[in-house]
Amino acid sequence: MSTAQRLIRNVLASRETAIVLVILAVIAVATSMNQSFLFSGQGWRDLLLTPSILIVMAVGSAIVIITRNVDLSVGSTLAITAYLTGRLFIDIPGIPVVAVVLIGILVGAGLGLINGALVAFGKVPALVVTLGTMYIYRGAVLTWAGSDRINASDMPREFLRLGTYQVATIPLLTIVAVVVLLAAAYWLASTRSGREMYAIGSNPEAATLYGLPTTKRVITAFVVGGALAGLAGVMYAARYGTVSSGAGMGWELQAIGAAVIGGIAIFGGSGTVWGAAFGAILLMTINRTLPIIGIPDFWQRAVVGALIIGAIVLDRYLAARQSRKLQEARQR
Amino acid sequence: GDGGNGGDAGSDGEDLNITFLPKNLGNPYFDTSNAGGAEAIEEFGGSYSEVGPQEATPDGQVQYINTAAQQGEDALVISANDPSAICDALNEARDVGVAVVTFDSDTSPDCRDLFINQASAEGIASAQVELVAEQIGGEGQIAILSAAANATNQNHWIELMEAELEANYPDIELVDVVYGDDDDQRSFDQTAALLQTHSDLDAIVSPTTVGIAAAARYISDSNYAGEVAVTGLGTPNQMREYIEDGTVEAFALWNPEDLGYLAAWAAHALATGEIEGNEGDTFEAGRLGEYTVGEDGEVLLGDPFVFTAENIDDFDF
Amino acid sequence: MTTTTPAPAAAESVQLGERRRRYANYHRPWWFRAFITTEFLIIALLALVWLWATVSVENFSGPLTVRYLLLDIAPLMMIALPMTLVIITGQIDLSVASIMGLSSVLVGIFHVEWGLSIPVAGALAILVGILCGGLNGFLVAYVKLPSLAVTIGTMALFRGIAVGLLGTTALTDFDPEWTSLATSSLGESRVPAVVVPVVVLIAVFAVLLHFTPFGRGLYDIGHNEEAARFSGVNVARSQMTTFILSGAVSALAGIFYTLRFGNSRGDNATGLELEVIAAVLLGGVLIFGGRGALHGVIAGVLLIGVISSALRLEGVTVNVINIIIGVLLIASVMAPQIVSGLQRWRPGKEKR
Amino acid sequence: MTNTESTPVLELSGVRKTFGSVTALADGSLTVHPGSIHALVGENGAGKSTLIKIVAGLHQRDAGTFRFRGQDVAFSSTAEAKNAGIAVIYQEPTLFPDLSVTENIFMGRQPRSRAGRIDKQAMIAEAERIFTRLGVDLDPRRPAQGLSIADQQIIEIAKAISLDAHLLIMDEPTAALSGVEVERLFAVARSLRDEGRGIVFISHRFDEIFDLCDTITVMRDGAYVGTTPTHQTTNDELVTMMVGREVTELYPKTPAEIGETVLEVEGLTAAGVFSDVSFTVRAGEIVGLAGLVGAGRSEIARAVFGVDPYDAGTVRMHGRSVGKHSPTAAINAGMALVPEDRRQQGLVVESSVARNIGAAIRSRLARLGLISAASENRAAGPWASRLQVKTSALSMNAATMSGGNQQKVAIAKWLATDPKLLIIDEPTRGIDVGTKSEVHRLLSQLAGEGMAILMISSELPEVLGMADRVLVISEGRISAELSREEATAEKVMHAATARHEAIREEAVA
Ligand SMILES: Nc1ncnc2c1ncn2[C@@H]1O[C@H](COP(=O)(O)OP(=O)(O)OP(=O)(O)O)[C@@H](O)[C@H]1O
Ligand SMILES: Nc1ncnc2c1ncn2[C@@H]1O[C@H](COP(=O)(O)OP(=O)(O)OP(=O)(O)O)[C@@H](O)[C@H]1O
Ligand SMILES: [Mg+2]
Ligand SMILES: [Mg+2]
Repeated sequence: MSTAQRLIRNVLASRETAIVLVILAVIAVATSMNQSFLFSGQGWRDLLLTPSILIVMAVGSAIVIITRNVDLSVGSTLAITAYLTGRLFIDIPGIPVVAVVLIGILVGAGLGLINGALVAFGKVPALVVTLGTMYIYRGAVLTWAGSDRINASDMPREFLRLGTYQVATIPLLTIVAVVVLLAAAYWLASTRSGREMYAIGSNPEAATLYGLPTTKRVITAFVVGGALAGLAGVMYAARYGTVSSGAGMGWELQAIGAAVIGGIAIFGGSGTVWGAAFGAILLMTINRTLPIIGIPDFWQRAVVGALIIGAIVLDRYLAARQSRKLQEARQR
Repeated sequence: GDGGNGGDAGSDGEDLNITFLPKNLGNPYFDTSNAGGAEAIEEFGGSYSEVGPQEATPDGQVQYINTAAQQGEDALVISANDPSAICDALNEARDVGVAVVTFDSDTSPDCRDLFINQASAEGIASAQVELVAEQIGGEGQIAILSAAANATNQNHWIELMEAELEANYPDIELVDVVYGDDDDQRSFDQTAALLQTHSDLDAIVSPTTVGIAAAARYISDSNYAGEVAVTGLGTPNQMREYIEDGTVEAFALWNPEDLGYLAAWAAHALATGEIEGNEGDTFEAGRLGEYTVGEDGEVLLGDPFVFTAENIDDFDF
Repeated sequence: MTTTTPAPAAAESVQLGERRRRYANYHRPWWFRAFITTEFLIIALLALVWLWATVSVENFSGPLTVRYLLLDIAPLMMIALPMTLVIITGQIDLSVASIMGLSSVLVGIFHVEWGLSIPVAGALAILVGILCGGLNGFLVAYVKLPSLAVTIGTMALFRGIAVGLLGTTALTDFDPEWTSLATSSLGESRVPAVVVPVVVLIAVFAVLLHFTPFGRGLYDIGHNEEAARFSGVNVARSQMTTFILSGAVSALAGIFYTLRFGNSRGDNATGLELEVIAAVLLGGVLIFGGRGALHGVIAGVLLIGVISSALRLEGVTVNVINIIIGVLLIASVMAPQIVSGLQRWRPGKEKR
Repeated sequence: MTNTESTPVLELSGVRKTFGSVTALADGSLTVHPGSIHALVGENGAGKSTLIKIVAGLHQRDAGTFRFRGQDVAFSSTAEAKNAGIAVIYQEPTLFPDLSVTENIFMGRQPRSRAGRIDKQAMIAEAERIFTRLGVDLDPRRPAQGLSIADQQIIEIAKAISLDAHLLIMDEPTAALSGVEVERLFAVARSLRDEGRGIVFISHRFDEIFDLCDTITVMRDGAYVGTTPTHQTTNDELVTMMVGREVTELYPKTPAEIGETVLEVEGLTAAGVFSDVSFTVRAGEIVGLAGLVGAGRSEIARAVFGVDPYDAGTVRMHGRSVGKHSPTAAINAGMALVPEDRRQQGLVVESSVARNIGAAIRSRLARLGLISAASENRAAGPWASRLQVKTSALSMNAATMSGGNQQKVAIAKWLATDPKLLIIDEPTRGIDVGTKSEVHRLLSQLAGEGMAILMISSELPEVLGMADRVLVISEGRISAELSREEATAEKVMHAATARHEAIREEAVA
């Protein structure tokens, strides 16, 4: 079978394609109910803008999950960097936007490093560590911010404009998200360290026997995940203009949900960041569609839950079929 | 304080412990009102403390009410997240001698001593209706972006506004009421959804400071700027830039600082035994002068105040 | 069934090698087994914190403290019990708080809107709780999906239904008899009546986990599912049972929560699942399954309760309390490493 | 053809390793020359794997000298050892199930084009080259998931070869391989030897050792016993060195009188695994299930015992049919199954000896539904002692025991259920000769007391020596039933392989 054929078949069979189709279907429905959902400048913009922050988070979570870990603290990390962004603008008047973005990313990475180190060196399960740091980071930002809140007026106009700035009708934040996605996808698919992430997630014991730098890779995963959460925090500040200490509560589960819906196996080793990103888009688009098709958006969470369950059940079914095929292949 | 009354209140207010319990922390409106409370307590020389839940839920508040009871505070000044859910806890606290003053959002009368009403519901409702009516020229579609769907005060206002519209503004259609839960991001997304669903909306009225700010911000940098009017209840600091960039013409609010200030003095009056909280009781409220307890133990602060480009710079809260 | 084991009798006949061997029952002295354990560490810590609070926290020794403390931890304690079973089988249930919220909403709707009596409404809510747990259990035990993914999903699903049903409105006018019963005290004491059902639950779960073949089976499943299956443990049914228990108890906790605060809201008890899991792990239960004991878990719950209560009295805000819980949680999972460092080497099997 | 004058590729002497209280290795010594295939033999728990793991950099030695190609070395990680040119095939396959066969081979060493980008094409081509050399046809793009144990071993071997290392270590690589596959592996091993690499080969199968290796080093109780050229020693000498005493002759099946039928299996079928399997086992009788690896014997046993479901057929004990897909039903009917994989199926290795032995009889130990540690200890003690389990206390957990001891615990656990029928799958796989004969003696004793025994084994001598009747399974069907008298190696192999060979011919062609 030629590479071309194989490529085509994979694309058709892939989970990513399936989700894209679902997304298109959702958009179609929404648009048929309300033209402006797609065919108004505003609708088009929101369509692209709304998912961009979650995409960045989901890509981060995906990377961590692929190494058979999980990071529940990203929501809190987002809150910290989002608030930090505001504080920087207030406390250091005239600080360049670029500096703020970099600081946000670095702080996020630092928080991720703490998680990674605890998991890798402490030999403590990620679920527990990040559950702990989720409390700790959130507590930290709550203590720091107290009842203080960053208002749009506290941040320079040009920064806030980034939240809505468009290049050829494409919002800047969306472009940022896409760049992040492309970089992550290349790394995981086509570099040694990227593939080792999958290996470690697929069978940690074997990875150690094999002599892969497990510790280093796991820490890297958490650092990258944290850095992306940090970036998401800055994006959050730019997009919403107001930051309270409660920002990003529950986003960790949205991000993990997006990844799972996108076909990232919760116990690592398989799935792509593309899937995770599409999962994020699907979640957010459905959010915005529900009110339009007349379902009170209170039901959004229920839909998300149903999607996650559906996704993993589907995966199980496909996996079962796959291994049956392989069995038969061997029996002949 | 001023006047002999305030004076000797000060002397026996020395050792009063008063706790402020807002709907939730991180809400600038309550920061302002509680600042007023602190100022008052400063004046009569008690000790002020503020506690509160992160989300505006009744069960969150109960724990703090309990703690206040455990600590044997002299008075608790609270803005209720639910009219009845926190009643048992409040009454338990009153049983151990804590004076309970509600402000901004009331509970049922039988589980607090006094309610400090920021403005008569009628006053607030009509003020907002007038504002929106004149901003959209008396006709068109409007929607309301409220806080939590069971926030007592908000719902009451909305009813009255609906009535007012029915009665005096036949050409204005209230197309939708949505809830942002006093959460900025949610209010922001709700605004987006509103404009999405009702393509020819003319105005959004938000009777909550978080909501109006979020709505104004969304509109200010969307294509709807200038087309869709925003008004309601907001704080000058949050709304200043939108007044300046013209997104918002005018909005209303009482002075939350005075509200907290008055609540604190009321608590003081109860704790010192100066009043029982019965209808007709009168007490001294520092710089605000003398107030009288109305029916159901209500104390009315005054009428709402309208902020516009002309006067907004005189305020900083 | 049979009162004596067949083993010795039958064993007589078979005899490999000549010399008989007697084996010591334990390779560690009793005090080692009793005190060099994670459970004991946590109990000691609890004692210390309690001591510190009584001595140096104003009003902690006051009459109201115990009452509010117990009222606060009651739901935590209830759910921690089945959660212990679930985690010992190597699974996890993140959906408990959502089930609480759902049952809270349903009790509200059944009682306030449909006018059913609390017992009936409660029974129905618990039934739904059982169904929710059943769904989790079915997907985990029979469809063989990872519980982490499943319950992240149902966590959103159940909470979503709860919020969907009531939106952000709250139902509050409950039969006052019942709301006051939820907060009533035993006789003259300050001890809330709710401790009675809680203690009963504790007893039931303790026996179930530590003194029944079912409980033994749970540990085997947590260690090695396949081996358990080979020795006749009904793995699927056991897992199903643990999740159903978890669903039922969560629903019960939801009802108590609703009555105590006299309000039924979709977002009631949001985030409690994490506190429960924190408490259970704090109590020395191994997240990978196979290890843990109920007395440790109870101590874990009490510890969280005492710390929160004491610090609130100290005027420390909830966020600092959260930081402390987080630190404790991480420390507690580090502890077994240290403890088992003291104890014999054991191979690190880490998969679920 | 060892060339002793060249510097040894590997030199270990006086190497010592302890795990907490356990001394895994007291005095390990091993000298391997280039161009030699060196056998390392010893009872279970002799310390072979531990020694290997030290060479591989997985464990660090506590004492002793370790020279590789003349240099003193101390590897702190498997990566270092690998880079130095040491390839290891571990006792259990260690693959990444989600990744493709190719990636499994090249993980961490993928050929890269510019910009650190992995060159997938080159990688796949290389994999195909190795597979042709090994004479296997495997799709290099397929995931490792679902490969048979044999195929998994092949990948491990491909991995090791692709490293083109100076020293290749194979820890019981043949344990799960079929005859043909073993031959292929040996061919590769020989060609590597001729390229002048050093090879260490660990196995419990003497026939293989004498067939392949030129030098043999024997270990006992973690210590070095001796090294001899293969052609200067004999089977029995080795056994004596390993065990330290004369081993009572293997396979001592004492004829027992055959009683009434205990197990009746009729038309048992599970799509794709086995079909229409019918046989009986009578009291006091040992029935052997022979066949090639992958023939489906374990599956049949598992189905009979109710661990796996089956599509058609019936299973009867003492004439009463046994509920399908329920081990509990089987146990209550008086069946016991000692499975093929001790660590994964036979025992809960993380829990104590007492709990393991009590595991299958809990409902009987329970009074009024309640069970206690005391009752478990009471039940476990006698059985542990009858089987001479080597442990300090019943609370020790099975994880650190050597293969042989674990097998004893597994058997004790099932004898404790007082079964009428004992199904035992690969009773002596990976078990040293000493323990082996103990197990065999035990089995015939049990038969002598009228227990019905169904024994699955891949070792022909074992089957022929122990079984009163031999059932040969080939590709999921019973291809022959032979009485003790008629059963000969030739007949069994013929029945087991006939159709296989046919298929392999065309596969190779
Ligand atoms: N990680 C460990 N911790 C504690 N004891 C261990 C460990 N690994 C091995 N042992 C013990 O060291 C001894 C040697 O084990 P090893 O696996 O080297 O034996 P072996 O010769 O490979 O046996 P087999 O032929 O069954 O593979 C055994 O008694 C075993 O119980
Ligand atoms: N690791 C595996 N994964 C999937 N299927 C397998 C695996 N090993 C064997 N099989 C399949 O299961 C069936 C029986 O294999 P199994 O190894 O149990 O047979 P066996 O006769 O018991 O061989 P053994 O000597 O290993 O016990 C065969 O169809 C084989 O292809
Ligand atoms: Mg070994
Ligand atoms: Mg087998």
